[in-house]
Amino acid sequence: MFIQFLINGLITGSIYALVSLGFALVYNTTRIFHIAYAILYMIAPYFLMTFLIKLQISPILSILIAISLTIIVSLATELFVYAPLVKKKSSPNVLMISSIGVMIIAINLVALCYGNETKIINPSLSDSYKIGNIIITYNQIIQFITSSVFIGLFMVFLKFSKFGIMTRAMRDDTELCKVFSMNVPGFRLVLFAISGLFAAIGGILTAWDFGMDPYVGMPMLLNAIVALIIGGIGKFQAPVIGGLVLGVLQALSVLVFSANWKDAIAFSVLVLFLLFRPQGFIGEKRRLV
Amino acid sequence: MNNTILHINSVSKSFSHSIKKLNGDVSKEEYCVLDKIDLQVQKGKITAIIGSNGAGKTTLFNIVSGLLNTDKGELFYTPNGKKYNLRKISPYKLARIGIGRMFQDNHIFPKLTVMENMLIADTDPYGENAFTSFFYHRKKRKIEKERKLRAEQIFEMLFGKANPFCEKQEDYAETLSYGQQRLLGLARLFMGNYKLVLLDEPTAGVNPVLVKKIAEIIRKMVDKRQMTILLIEHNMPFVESLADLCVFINTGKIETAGSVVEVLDNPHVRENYLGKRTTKRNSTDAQA
Amino acid sequence: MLKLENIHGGYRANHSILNGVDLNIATNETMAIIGQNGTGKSTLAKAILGMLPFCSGTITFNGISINNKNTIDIINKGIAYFMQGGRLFPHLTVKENLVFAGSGQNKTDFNNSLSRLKQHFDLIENINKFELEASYLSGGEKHQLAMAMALINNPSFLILDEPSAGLSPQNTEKIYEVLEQIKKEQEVTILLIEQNVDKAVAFSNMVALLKNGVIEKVLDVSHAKVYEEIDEFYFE
Amino acid sequence: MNYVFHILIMINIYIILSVSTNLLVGMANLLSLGQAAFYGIGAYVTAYALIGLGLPLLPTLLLAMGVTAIFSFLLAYISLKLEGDYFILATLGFQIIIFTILYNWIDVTRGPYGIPGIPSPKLFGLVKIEGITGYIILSTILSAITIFVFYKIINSPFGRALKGMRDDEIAMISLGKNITVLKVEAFVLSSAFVAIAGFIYASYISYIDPTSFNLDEAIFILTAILIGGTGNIKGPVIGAVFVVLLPEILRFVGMPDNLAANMRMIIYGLTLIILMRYRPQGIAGEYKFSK
Repeated sequence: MFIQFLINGLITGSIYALVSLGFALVYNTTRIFHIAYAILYMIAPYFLMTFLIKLQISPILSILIAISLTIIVSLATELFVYAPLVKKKSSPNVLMISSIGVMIIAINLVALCYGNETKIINPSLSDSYKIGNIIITYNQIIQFITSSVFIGLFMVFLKFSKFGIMTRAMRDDTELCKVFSMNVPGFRLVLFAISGLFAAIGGILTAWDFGMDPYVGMPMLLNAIVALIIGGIGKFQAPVIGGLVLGVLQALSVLVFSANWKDAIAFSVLVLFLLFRPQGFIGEKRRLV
Repeated sequence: MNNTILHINSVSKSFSHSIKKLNGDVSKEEYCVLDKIDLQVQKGKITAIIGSNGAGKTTLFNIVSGLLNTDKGELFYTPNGKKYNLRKISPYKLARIGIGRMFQDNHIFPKLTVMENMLIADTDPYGENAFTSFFYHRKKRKIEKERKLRAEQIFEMLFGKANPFCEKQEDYAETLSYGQQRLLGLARLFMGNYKLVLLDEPTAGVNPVLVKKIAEIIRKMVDKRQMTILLIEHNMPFVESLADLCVFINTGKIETAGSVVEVLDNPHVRENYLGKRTTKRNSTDAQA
Repeated sequence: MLKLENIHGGYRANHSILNGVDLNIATNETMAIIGQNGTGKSTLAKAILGMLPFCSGTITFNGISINNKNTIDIINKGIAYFMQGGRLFPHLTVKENLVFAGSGQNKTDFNNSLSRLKQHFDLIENINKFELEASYLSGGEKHQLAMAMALINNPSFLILDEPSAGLSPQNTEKIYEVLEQIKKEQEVTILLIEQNVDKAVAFSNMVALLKNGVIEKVLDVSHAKVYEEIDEFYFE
Repeated sequence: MNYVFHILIMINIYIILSVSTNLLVGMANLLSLGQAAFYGIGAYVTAYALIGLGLPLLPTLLLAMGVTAIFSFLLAYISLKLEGDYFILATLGFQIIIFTILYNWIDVTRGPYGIPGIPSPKLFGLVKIEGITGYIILSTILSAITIFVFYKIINSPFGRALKGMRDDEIAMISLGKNITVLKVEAFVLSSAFVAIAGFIYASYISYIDPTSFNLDEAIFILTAILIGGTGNIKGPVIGAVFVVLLPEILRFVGMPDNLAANMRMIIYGLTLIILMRYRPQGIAGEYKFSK
């Protein structure tokens, strides 16, 4: 029983990690508290449903189109909402409030078009494998492999490619990046595209299993933020560690309490971290003055 | 010794960061910002601290005003017989026992009016809690009126009868020019009951006319309010004309201290701060 | 090479730090700017690079007007900038810092520049340190790395903002030695911002005295009375 | 007529919410996402006091304010050490935790079933506040008191100190002000008055359930005052009127109800984005979130 929950936790955690990584990519480099990120996660499966079920396009193609459209939404948020505010040197709070505005609009647009109720993309029950007395579904395997592959690829690129150096340089010092003639506004678009990609994959993987409604984004975003903070803000490995820890913690808490208390537990952990270890597992302490 | 208002006894401060040596061994490198600073600030005198960028002058100010902790050493403040251990007093209480500070940047409140900037500077916080917002109307009004009168008197004393500050007292402080904001920051220090005032580069970035005005104001602080002034300054003529005592800090140590003329003419100070002119001049002459 | 005419500017709308700077820097000349804190030395550097929020006046570089241009476009004309305090990317390794700084070059050019810099900076030659995160370096090494990053693109124009600030005397000597050698090896115009008059005079041909956002005097270093003039400037 | 009165009562409730939240957001620059939790605590305490204890009006109101103040003191104690985004996250966490407790601790809160049949309170044990007329009088009096109190606060030396702290904390410390105490006072005061809104809501609707006090509601309160503007009294009042009236206007122009609910949220969202871009101080506020 314990091991079953542990494995379930790790699989959920891998999705948290992927989604959290997308958030961290934007937050660590641009310092935008990107609440509108929640809607990317929510909107991707709706795009998929439109092409797959309404327009009867092949699954692979539908997934590709859905992901591309989500990336376009992400880019539009940066181009039409954030970039002009950054140019005006608005304060971080103004950016965050605008982000809330984007989120409100998108959630209600989706609710207008598709309705408030839960939609199912894949009605059939997933096959499952039994190893000893542990059950793993086919979907869970797909989830774990897909998120691991994307996280792994990202980490490799981050460490060894020019893109990785640029990302980490921008996290350290954006002004200095400009001094070495890096096109910062252009590179931000790349970052927003990748973060949109991660949110879309996370959203589709989860919705394939459980379905979606217009409000699934916010709880996921909250988990992603908690994962980021308990991992440690500023490091790109942090959301991965934080996501897995959070996933396991929540799964085990289901064992002790009940599933309803998941969010409260996540945030109690967050508050404990904020109080006693604000730099998270692997982050660095910030110095005041 | 009775004349000393601030005792800084062998205060040290260092920041450390880890260094990786070959093969991954990590050690700590201590970067010493202040190294056993000893300074006795004389009551009623103007003491100037000079030294190049990064020598630790502002760090010393941050330590005296409680924004930074010390690693070692003691700080005592003795305004009138009473002895306060500054390491044990939280920063906000310093103003209440008479230590004032003006920062390098102006640090005025841009969204408060000129007059509000003065009123808020009263170190007596009467009326500044939520409870008194509802009650004690009469006393509050009286105190506010009294504060305002005091502020107007200060403006008049510093800037004469028809001054721009009284005229603009209902405008946001951000509408003042940079120089005027600096003057307002200085005028604000008259609102409290300060015995010791720390001024961090009062003349940085202002024009010569204002420099003269600032010197005048600092004089008034000493003459009319018996304040003791400790100031960081790069403007040498300003230091020469104003200060009584001078301290030269180099790489975290006090290297020379004494009267202004003594310190400024000290060849060692010249060499390490502005450049060694005498020896250098000889060499260029030789070349020519 | 660089011509500044009537530059006004600052970080906020109602506070201008530069009040009409006029300055001419000829090709292959080293111009030092000295002056007290807050007179606008670093602000002037930022104005040249288009990094100042409020700035007016004309700046021409090699005959082309560069005011109101993007920082990137200005940098790409062959200008390098050593920022105050030796700013670098603390979480990138020494190698990555250099790769990032030299990302405009192709591989062979980059390797050439790197081997050239190896002769000057023992830090880069030290293989053990090449893969270390920059935050693990000592203060002097960080300055070396920042300087190497400024030099890696073979700039024709170099802006150095207090290369010696916060360094021990030996490290200061080292940095200036390297700069002297670079000057000998290649054609480079330098704008040096320096507080230490000695260093400034020893290193440059021209010295500009900045006060209250205005250039008060430009002195030729070979002029016999340069120290008297500077003295007068500092002590009125 | 009842329809108009109902809207007026809702406007009064939101005026109380936004005027008291303004003290945090607009005066002390503490962007709190936990206001709906305090609103909820106020409402639940009211429900228990009226059903379980059968208290009259004033004791109920004071109890609701007191309990909420204690909660807010705890949150303030935890979160005020944190800065910027971290502070927002702490309030967000508090909001989620309180909601989860209200929703899941069924033995005490009846969870999603809510608490029905909350009786009307009695004033001094004599007059029963009843019917829509009773509530319009009660809510108007309470919102007038709230506006009066916060007007006084904003224009007192305390308000000036809060504004000073918003501008420059370091300077405040150097002038001898204890900014931690200032922040805690602002926090406790703001949430205690938010509880008044909870009190009116619980006793007027006579049924409460956790979904009225979730994160969406917290964002909605924030939206109200950001649209109206922060830093003074005018802004939050206008914001409250705007967010309550907009759906009615939409209904009036003939938008079908199933669309109107989403349309009004879209309009709020658009308004927020446009205001933040061109007028960050909102319709009638003073504070621009610039630091």
